[in-house]
Order: sequence, then C-alpha cells, then structure tokens
Amino acid sequence: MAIYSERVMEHFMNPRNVGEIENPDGIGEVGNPICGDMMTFYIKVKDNRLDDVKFKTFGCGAAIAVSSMASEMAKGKTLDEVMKITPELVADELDGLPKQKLHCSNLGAQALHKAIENYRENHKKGKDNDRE
Amino acid sequence: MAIYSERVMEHFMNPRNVGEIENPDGIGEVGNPICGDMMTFYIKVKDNRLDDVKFKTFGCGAAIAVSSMASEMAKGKTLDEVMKITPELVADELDGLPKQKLHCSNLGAQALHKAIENYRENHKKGKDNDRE
Amino acid sequence: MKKVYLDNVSTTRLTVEVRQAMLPYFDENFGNPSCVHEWGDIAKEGIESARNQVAQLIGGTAEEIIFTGSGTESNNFAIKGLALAHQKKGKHIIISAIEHFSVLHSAKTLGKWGFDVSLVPVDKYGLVDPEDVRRRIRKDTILVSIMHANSEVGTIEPIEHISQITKESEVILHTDAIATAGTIPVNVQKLGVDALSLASNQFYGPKGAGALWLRQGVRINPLIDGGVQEDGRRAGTENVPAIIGSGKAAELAYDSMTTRIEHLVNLRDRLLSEIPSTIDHVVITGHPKHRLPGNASFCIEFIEGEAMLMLLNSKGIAITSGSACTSRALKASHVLIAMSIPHAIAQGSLLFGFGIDNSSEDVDYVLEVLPPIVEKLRQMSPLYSKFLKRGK
Amino acid sequence: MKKVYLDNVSTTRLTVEVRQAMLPYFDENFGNPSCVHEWGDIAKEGIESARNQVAQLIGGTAEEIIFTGSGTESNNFAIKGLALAHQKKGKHIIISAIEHFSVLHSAKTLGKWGFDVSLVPVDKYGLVDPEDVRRRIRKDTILVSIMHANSEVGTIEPIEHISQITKESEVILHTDAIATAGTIPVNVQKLGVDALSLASNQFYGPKGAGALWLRQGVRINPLIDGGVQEDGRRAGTENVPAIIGSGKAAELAYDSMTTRIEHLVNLRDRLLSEIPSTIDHVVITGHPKHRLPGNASFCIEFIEGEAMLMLLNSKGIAITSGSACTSRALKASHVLIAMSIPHAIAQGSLLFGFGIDNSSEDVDYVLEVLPPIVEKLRQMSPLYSKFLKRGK
Ligand SMILES: Cc1ncc(COP(=O)(O)O)c(C=O)c1O
Ligand SMILES: Cc1ncc(COP(=O)(O)O)c(C=O)c1O
Repeated sequence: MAIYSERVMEHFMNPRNVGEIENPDGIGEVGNPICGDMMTFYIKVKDNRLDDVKFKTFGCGAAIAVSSMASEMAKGKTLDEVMKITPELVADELDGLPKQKLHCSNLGAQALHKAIENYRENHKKGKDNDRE
Repeated sequence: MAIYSERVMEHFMNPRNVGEIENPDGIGEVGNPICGDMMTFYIKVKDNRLDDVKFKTFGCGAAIAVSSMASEMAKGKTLDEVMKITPELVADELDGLPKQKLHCSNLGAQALHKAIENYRENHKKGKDNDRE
Repeated sequence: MKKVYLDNVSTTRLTVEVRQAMLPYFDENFGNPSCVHEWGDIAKEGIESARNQVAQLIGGTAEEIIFTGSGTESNNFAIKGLALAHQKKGKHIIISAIEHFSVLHSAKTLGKWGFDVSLVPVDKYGLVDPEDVRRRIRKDTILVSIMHANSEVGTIEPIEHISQITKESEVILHTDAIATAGTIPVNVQKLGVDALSLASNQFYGPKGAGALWLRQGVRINPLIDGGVQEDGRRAGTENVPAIIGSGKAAELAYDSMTTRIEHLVNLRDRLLSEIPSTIDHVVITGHPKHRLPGNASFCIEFIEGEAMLMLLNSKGIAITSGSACTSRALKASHVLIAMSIPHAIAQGSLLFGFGIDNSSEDVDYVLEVLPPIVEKLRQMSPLYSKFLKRGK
Repeated sequence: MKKVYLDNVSTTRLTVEVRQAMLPYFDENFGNPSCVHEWGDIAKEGIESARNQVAQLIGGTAEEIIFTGSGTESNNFAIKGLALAHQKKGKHIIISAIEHFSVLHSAKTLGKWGFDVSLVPVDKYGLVDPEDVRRRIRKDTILVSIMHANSEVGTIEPIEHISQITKESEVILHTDAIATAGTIPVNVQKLGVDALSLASNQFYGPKGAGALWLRQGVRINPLIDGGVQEDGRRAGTENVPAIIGSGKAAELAYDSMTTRIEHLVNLRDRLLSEIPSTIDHVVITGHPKHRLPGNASFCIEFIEGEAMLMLLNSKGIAITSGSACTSRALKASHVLIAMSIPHAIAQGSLLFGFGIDNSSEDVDYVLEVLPPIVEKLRQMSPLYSKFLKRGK
C-alpha cells in the first residue's frame, strides 16, 4: 500500500507476538471498536523485565503493525525502559506512519504502558503485603 | 465552419452583387461598426422592379452571406415584393443561421427596405412634381 | 499472481472502444470547440455528438446536457446552482441522510449561506420512504435531492414516487444518478426529475467527464463562471477527449445494458448467497431486491475493513470498504450508520463492485481467498476472543 | 492544402511524450487514487509525481498544488474561495479591467454576494500601473487579482511590483498565470504572489487539467465540496490521465523553456514587423517589449475579424480574433476596449499565437495569404470606401 512504509507492511503481513498470555502479570486494553481500533496487550514480567508480550488488535493495517512493532520493542526491556517507549518511537521504528494513522501509534504505546501500570498495581499490592 | 450552413458558406465565399451603383435610385444603410456589422445597399429601379442591387458590408461571415442572399432575392422583384422579404425568409434561404447571428438577417432585410423607402421618398417627390 | 478488480464502484476501466474514440482528440483533433476554424469545428462536432449520446442514455434532449468535470462537480452545480437560482422562493432544501459527500457537503455549504437543510432518514435497507419526504416539504422548500442509488450498499431509491410528491408541491427534484446512469435503465421522464447528475467513469468511460441533465426551462446559477461554453452554464475550455469518451461510453452502455445487467446480477447473486454461507457472522447490507446489479456489500463481524482490503490486495483482489479506517476522516460510513448498523459492525464493511470484465472465476477466487483472511484477522481480534468466551 | 495552426492561444497540441505518458492511465492504470489497493496505489503515485512536476515548473512545493478541471475552474476557485475564506476581514477585492472572463465573472458573482469589486485600468499597451493598485487598496481589501499576462494582446504585467504593494498592505495577491506558466519563467517566490492559476492545455498538455498553486498556510474555501481529494480542497475523483499529462507537460516545458522561447520570439517578431509593412492601416496591439513570446496581435482597419478568420480558414490557417462577431455575447473584446482602442478598429482584431510546431514557412504562408484576404474584404467594406473617398 502506497500510504504505508515497507516496514509497516512487513509487520502487518507477519505480525509478531499475536495472541494472549494465560495468567498474565499485566493487561492493557485501549481504544474501542466505535472509534475504529482496539488493542489488548498481555505481559509477563520476570526480574523487572518483560519476559513475554502478546497482543490482540481489532483495527486497520497500521494498528496491527503498531501492535506488532510495540510488542517487539518492549520484549526483554525493563519496565522503566518500556515506559519510555513513546508513540513517536514506535512510528519511527516503522519508518513513519501516514498523518491520519498517527493515533494508532498512540494506542500502541498507551496499551503497553497500561499493561505495565496494571502489573505495578497488582505487584504493589503484593509488595505492600510483603511489607506487612 | 460548423456553425454555418453550406449555403451561408457558399455565399460568404462567393458573395453576389458586391459593389456600389453610381447614381443609385435608392440607398439603404443600417448598423454601425460599433455594434459589429454595417450594410449599405444600393438599388436601381426600373418599371417598379429592382433592376440592379449592389451592397457593401462590414461584418462577419453571416453578415456578408446575408447581404449576398438578400441582394439575390431582391433582384428583379417588384418593390412591394421586396418589402415582403423578411429576415426569416433570408435566413431560411440560407438554410438557417446560428441563434446569435440572426440579427444579421434583420440587418439584411432592413437595409433592403430602407433602400426602397429611400427610393420611394425620392420618387414621391418626383410623382408629386408630376401631378402638379 | 491472479489479479481481480472488484472495485467498479470506485471507478471502471475504459472499454477499448471508448479509448479508441478518444485518441484522435489527443492528437490531430486537439482543437478548442469555441474557435472559428477547422480545428475548432472538429472538436465542436465531436462534443455535440457526444451530447446526443449522453442525452439518449437518460432519455433527455441534447440541449439539456451540461458537461462538467466530474460527478462531484455535477452534484455541487445542481445543489448550489439550483438553490441560488431559486432562493427568492425560499431557502429550504431536503436531502437524504445517505447522500454522497458531494451532495451532503454542498448542502452544508448552503447551510453556511443561510439555507435550511432537512435530512430524510432511511430504513435498515437504506430505503427512503417517500412519505418522509412529503412530511418535510414546507412553503419555503425549493429543492429536494435524493440519490437514485447508493453505491455503497446498492439500494435503489423510489424516485418515481418521490417525484410525484415534489411535482404536487412544485418543488424541484434533483437526483444523483452517478451510481445508476449507464448501469441500469435511467429515464428522466419516467423518473419525473428536474435535474440528474451522472459520471462517465462509472460506466467504463473516462474520468474528468461528468454531466448534469437539467430539464429545459429550469433556471440554474453557474458554479464556474467565465466564458460561454455549455451555453454559459459551465465555463472553461471543454475537456474534449473526456467528453468524447463519455459519449461513446454512454452509447455502449445504452446498447448493451440488458446483457450487462444479466451478467452482473449472476455474479453478484452468487457472492451474496455464498459469502454468508462460507463465513459466519456476516451481515448483508443494502436492500435484498431494490439493488444495483453489480453490488454485493457486507459487514464481516469482529474485524476491520482496511485490514481485510490490505490482505485481499496482497492476493491481488481490489475492493473497497466503508470502514472508519479507510476514510480519511476516520469516521464509519454515514450510510451504514444511517441504516442503524452498530459502529463496531460497520467497521467490518466490505464492498464488492462487479464490472463487465469480471467472471465467475473471480467469484471463485474471492470465495477461496476471503475465508482464511477473515480467520487470520479474527484470530488477532480481541472482540472475537471476547465473543468466543462470552458470546456477543 | 497546407494547414497552419496559429491558434496556440486557444489551446495547444499535446506533444507525443505527453500523450505517451497518459496512455497507460486510460488502460491498465485506470484506478481511483483514493482506493486502498494496487490500482489505487498506482494512480496515487502517478498524480503525486505529477504534482511534483507542476510544483517545480513554478517554484512551489508539491503540497501547495491543487489540481482542478481547467484554468477557468482555478480562477473561480481562487477568486471565490479566497474571498469567502477571508470575508471576516473585509469584502473588497481588486482586479484589473483586462482579466479573463473567468476572473471578471467570478468577481461579478462576488458582487452579487455582497462584495465590492474595484477595477484597475490599463494603459494603451494593456499595462497595469502598480500605483493604480495601491490607490485602490482600502482597510477592507482582502484580495487583489491581476493576471500575469493577457493572452489576447500578449502584455505581461508587473506582478513583482504589485506584490510589493500587496505585501505592505497584507492583502492576498492572486495571479492568473494561465497564459504564462509553462511558456515563460514563472516563479511564485520571485513574483511574490499568494495564489497562482495555471492550465496544462496552454503548454502542450491535455485539456481538463488546471491547477491552483496556493501558498502554504493561506486559507481557502472549496469551490467543489465532497470527498477529501486534494486535501479536502477540491473534491471529486481525480482526472488521473489529465493530471499525469499536465505533469509531463510541465516537466518538458521546464526543461526546454529557453529554446522554446527563442523559437517563438523569432517567429513572432517576423510577423510583428512584416504584417504592418505588407498591409496598410494595421495597428499592433499590446506591449512592444513586455510581451508573450508567441503572441502577435493586430487590428486590421475597416474590416471585421470573423470574416478574416473564415477566409484564413479556407486557406488552412487557424487563428483567433477578439472581434464582437466572434464572441457569442457580440461585444468587442473588453481587453481592446480597456486599452482605448475604438470599437470599429477593435472589430478588426486578429491574434496569431505561435507554438513550438510552427516554422518560418508558416510565417511566409501567412504573409502570402493574408494581404489578398484583407484586400477582398476591404473591397466589400463600406467603411473602406468611405475612407477612400473622404479619409478617416
Ligand atoms: C452516488 C455517487 N455520487 C457521487 C459520486 C462522486 O463521483 P466522483 O468522485 O467521480 O466525482 C459517486 C462516486 O462514486 C457516487 O457513487
Ligand atoms: C489568461 C487566461 N485566463 C483564463 C483562461 C481560461 O482557461 P480555460 O478556458 O482553459 O479554462 C485563459 C484561456 O485561454 C487565459 O488565457
């Protein structure tokens, strides 16, 4: 597709890390089908790093490519590193996105961050419990 | 020219009766160059008939064709017959004129009629003199 | 790779005859029709014979045809030109909720200019109820514009009934026949309309060639001012080759309409019956009977249209979608929404537009290729997994 | 019979390269650029590369080019679209008295919509005095539109000086460059304009392909509403082949401008010097120096233009005239009248427009054929006999 870079096309055609994680450590769900796109990210955390990342996405080619790229970028990184993955970084790694598709990269970064926040919330409870 | 009939083109390319008559019995001049067309008809009358008709015309193809056709139609006719030559008749004889050129046929008929009126005026004086 | 063009809704491929008819006008017949010389004459004769061909296609007279640069321009010209020419009588116009953007946004512009615009709703099949038009007509109503058919869902509107109502009320009726003229029989007298838009690239003619048919005696303001081309109603050097092509395309469409329709209906009906029987959770959009012959439109649940288009494209199949993601405005098709289809389902819109070049093998190929694509995307879809877990 | 086309003012013949570039887009590359599939991609890539070619021709950027259906549409779009978009600031616009009808009548329409239009006069050469523009600028002036060159008399206007004035007053400046873009160097930065109209059929490209260059950041209202083509500023399926052709024509014009100009100037200068020395009572119209390279325009006294055109046509020569009889409105050219040429003389207007295909033999042929035609018509002319009898 002329509007998409080759990397977008490659990730769209062969998305990495599609799927769900049983008993994930965190879940991040963003968007809704009314607006067009919806992404759910599942993460597994080990030693403060993302040991595994999976996603499910309802949306356009860009949304799927963004999900795939974001999951790749996040895998193996520390939680703090992942929190620094911005929409711009995802779009850059994809060699850019068309103007009207930039919101997809927002969703990708948001979903990742939400999954980590979700993990931290669960984990904090754990920690708090530990401390007690 | 697509806008003109073959007869218009034929009369335009080979106009009949172009010229002036020395000492004409009547002259009819209509139009003016500001509006686009100007016609001068010269007539010679013999036994109440147009013995000769000549014209000079400044104007478009239609104006020249109309002048030529009107002169042909008038030649040899009685004065009353010529007064019955209408713009429509001239246009019909030319197999029609484009809408925006119909005023040319008005000018042609007018110029003929004016020439006759001019003759009658001159002649009336003559007649009046005769009666005295 | 096999290539299957099934997007004849967006535009069609010129027939060889149309292209052949146009070529001399890009070459030695390049003159400007307004000119007083041979080159001008040849161009003028060409466009006048095209005018006859287009007039014949829709049962009008040549003098009533105004050539424009596109279907969109014809619609703008009709809506704005008629409204401005008749605003002394009133400033109220009525259009349907499923009009093409060229009508909708022209009406919106009129709104900015002080006109009042009423929308007529449609039912779940996309059909306008003529009585809904009647109810909206007021003393100051000057114009009603209802499309002849909606290309997105294929529904054909009851223009003959609507025109009875507009005639009673002495309101001008325009119809956007861009999806129908050249495809199904269109006769301005039978339809009873006062103005009708058409576009040649919808029936195997060139782009850049639209026309507005305007009933003799109906006043209109030009959209494009300037010279006296098109009787002073649409200025600018005529796009001669495109006009020639539209004339030829109109002639061919007129002559072969019945066989073309038969061919399209066969292909369309196969797809309309076999896609829902091959793929679960599919909604057919548009009217089951009053439907354009080449139009097969669906919503595939739980997945999104653009992604399907891209995977189909990777298999050589070209179609279109009314999903939000395929629109630059990122809004789901106003047509599907007006038909009360939920947003999430509208996102899965797919539109197959058959053309005269398509064959039964093309349908086979779609039926082979589409199910695994749907499956792949559903496997990725959080909506689908939710559905599997909890039901809808 | 010899055939000599000398009406390159009205339209030009496509070069072979332009036609070749267009042909695939009438064939397998027939897609709609808005579509999400391969056919759409190919069409989209085609028009984007054409956009670059057109931008380069005038020193603008691709994003600033809006494709339209004709030069006339570009002018309507600029005048109406800019006026409507900026009317909050004021409702006064300024144009010259010799603008093309597409500008004049657009301004007239604005007049009906409550705008106030001032006309700037020209001198006997058709030249606008920039100070006359300055004097007309008011607090509520929002738009000035002065053509870059007048195609009827060839005069090139001092746009660079005018733009200094409009910049000082922060008024938008549009120029109709339809007679110049692709013919002489046109650079929007040097000219200092904010909007510029051009049309490809003026420089050996196809009809149906105009463009408006609009400086980045300048707001405009669409003339044609609908889809989001051309960034939402000009709706309707793009006329892809015409756009492709305009791009190619722009590229060729850009690359060969110097040699083309040299060629045209040679032919033009011969005719400008030899017609008045062969035929008595001839007036050269337009500016002696600031003049389009291909333009040789005259008034032949005592006779009328259309009649000359028809006789020239019978000899295979195609030219044009600004006489009242060749206009459908039956009014003498407003350009000649604005230059204070008397009506009777304006009637004898003849306009030779040289093109790249013309040769020195064509000039010879005109010089052979024209004098007897003039003689024949003068012999028929009552004005000429009066002149011979009494003098002017
Ligand atoms: C019903 C209808 N109206 C208007 C249009 C606009 O036509 P265009 O984009 O060719 O100007 C279309 C295009 O498909 C259409 O289907
Ligand atoms: C200066 C100028 N402006 C506008 C136009 C109108 O162009 P078109 O008739 O191609 O739309 C012309 C046509 O020759 C022109 O010379």
